[in-house]
Amino acid sequence: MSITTSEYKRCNLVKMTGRIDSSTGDALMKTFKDLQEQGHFKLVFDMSEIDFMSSKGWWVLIETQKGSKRYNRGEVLLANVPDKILTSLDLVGMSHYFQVFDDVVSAVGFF
Amino acid sequence: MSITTSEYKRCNLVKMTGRIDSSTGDALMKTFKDLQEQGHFKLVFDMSEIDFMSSKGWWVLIETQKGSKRYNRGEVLLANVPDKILTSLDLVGMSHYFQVFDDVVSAVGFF
Amino acid sequence: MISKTFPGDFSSLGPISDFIANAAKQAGLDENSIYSVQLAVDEACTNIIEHAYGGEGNGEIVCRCDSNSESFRIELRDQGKQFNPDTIPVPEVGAPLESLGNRGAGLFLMKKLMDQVEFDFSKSNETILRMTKKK
Amino acid sequence: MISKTFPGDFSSLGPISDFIANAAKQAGLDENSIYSVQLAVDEACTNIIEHAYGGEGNGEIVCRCDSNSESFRIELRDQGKQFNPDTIPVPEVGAPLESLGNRGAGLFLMKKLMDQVEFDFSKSNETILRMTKKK
Ligand SMILES: Nc1ncnc2c1ncn2[C@@H]1O[C@H](COP(=O)(O)OP(=O)(O)O)[C@@H](O)[C@H]1O
Ligand SMILES: Nc1ncnc2c1ncn2[C@@H]1O[C@H](COP(=O)(O)OP(=O)(O)O)[C@@H](O)[C@H]1O
Repeated sequence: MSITTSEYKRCNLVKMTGRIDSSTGDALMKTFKDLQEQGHFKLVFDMSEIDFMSSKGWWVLIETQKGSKRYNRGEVLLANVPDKILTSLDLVGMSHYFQVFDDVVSAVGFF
Repeated sequence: MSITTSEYKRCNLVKMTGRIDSSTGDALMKTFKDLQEQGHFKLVFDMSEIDFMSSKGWWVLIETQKGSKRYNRGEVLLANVPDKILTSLDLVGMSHYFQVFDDVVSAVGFF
Repeated sequence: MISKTFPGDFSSLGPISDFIANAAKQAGLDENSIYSVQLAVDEACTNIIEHAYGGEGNGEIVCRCDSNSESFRIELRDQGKQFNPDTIPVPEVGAPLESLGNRGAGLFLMKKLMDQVEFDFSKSNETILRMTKKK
Repeated sequence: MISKTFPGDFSSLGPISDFIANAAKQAGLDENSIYSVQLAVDEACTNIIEHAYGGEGNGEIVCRCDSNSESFRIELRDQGKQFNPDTIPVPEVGAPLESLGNRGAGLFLMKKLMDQVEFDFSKSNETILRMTKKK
């Protein structure tokens, strides 16, 4: 598991590798929270190297999305969501809350 | 040889593959000119799949950079410049006129 | 039949997932079904640790896998607190973002992902969760 | 010694580049040197087509490669207009962007990239350009 963040002019990119579950989800939540506390609400989450995401992961993303969208100050965009994760997000109507991009460039270029 | 363009919120991305020489340089020039005529002056040129660039290519880039920087309306950024091309750009002081980024995301994220 | 016991810690979730994925692969499930099973088991084990055991380090989880020509079956056993699944409300799908709580999809998801989900509380000191995925 | 004749068209630049790269590789040049040679030859051939022949379709370019233990040598022959290289100004390096012309680095670059660059105008109907790259 690793979490990398990169800062761009208009957004910040977070990339995590490995599993997002109850064991690793808090580290991701902390990363997002720290960014938001520093005033970064336009966020891109690169999921290209996530191979598993439980509902713990969704709540982290939902929580972050709430924080970002409040006062219209930003948004969380998802990039490179693996198919099987996208399917499971759809199962519970989760994908409804996020714009999903095919690649990081498109997501960063959206802001 | 192929030239692909993508439009993002704050910039346009141009990606070319293969050689940039006197045989292919005009097509690239036309691509940049067309973009600039449509008012797009913030440009990222992805060189990840360029395997050769002669001085013809540099003049295309210089010409485009001039058009973009005029009236401070934009800039051409280079991304993924292969090492040997970067070395040859340095030989004639060409790299002096361009900001070079390690990847497209950083370049798009710069605008 | 293959069985393995894991400590009831969140750090077991990865190893449990691998164990289940291997068994499901051996049983001939396709990639999507394997992922569904992994996800259902992850949710179930997280609930055991959080709700049945009330936290990490309070017990074990026994995982048992089995398959026949028609289906792949999983049994998860814990010695934690029992509960009544019928009283658990179904999460609202499609609610506005602001009104979303911050949890409560595990049971719902397990049922969505698996063909059968059944809690056995017949022994007072052990809960057995049985889940089946059709091939 | 290996030699090949190409039509004096810009579409020959790719094939010439491949031809040269192969020969240079065979001669044992490293990757960077091969690229330098390719670049110098590309600039030279572009000049032949543009300046010596005054455009595409007006003649041929003969490429000859040769090597010994110390160096890799290229000869390019054309039947176009001759010129005096000594009268060609060196391009200004580091000038402000706006004042840059939009050409004129080919000769300069060939000299930078190769260890020796020599035009032979001794025959009135043929120009021979000899370039050498040390191993
Ligand atoms: N294995 C279990 N043991 C005890 N209680 C459970 C168990 N699984 C679920 N529950 C109860 O059901 C509720 C809903 O569970 P779930 O849908 O997984 O959402 P969450 O775990 O996020 O609350 C839990 O809050 C808990 O009260
Ligand atoms: N092979 C050639 N035959 C005739 N004239 C040449 C040749 N090569 C170069 N020249 C002359 O030298 C000038 C400078 O050449 P060069 O440095 O390659 O820049 P460019 O070709 O972009 O003008 C050319 O404009 C041309 O007048």
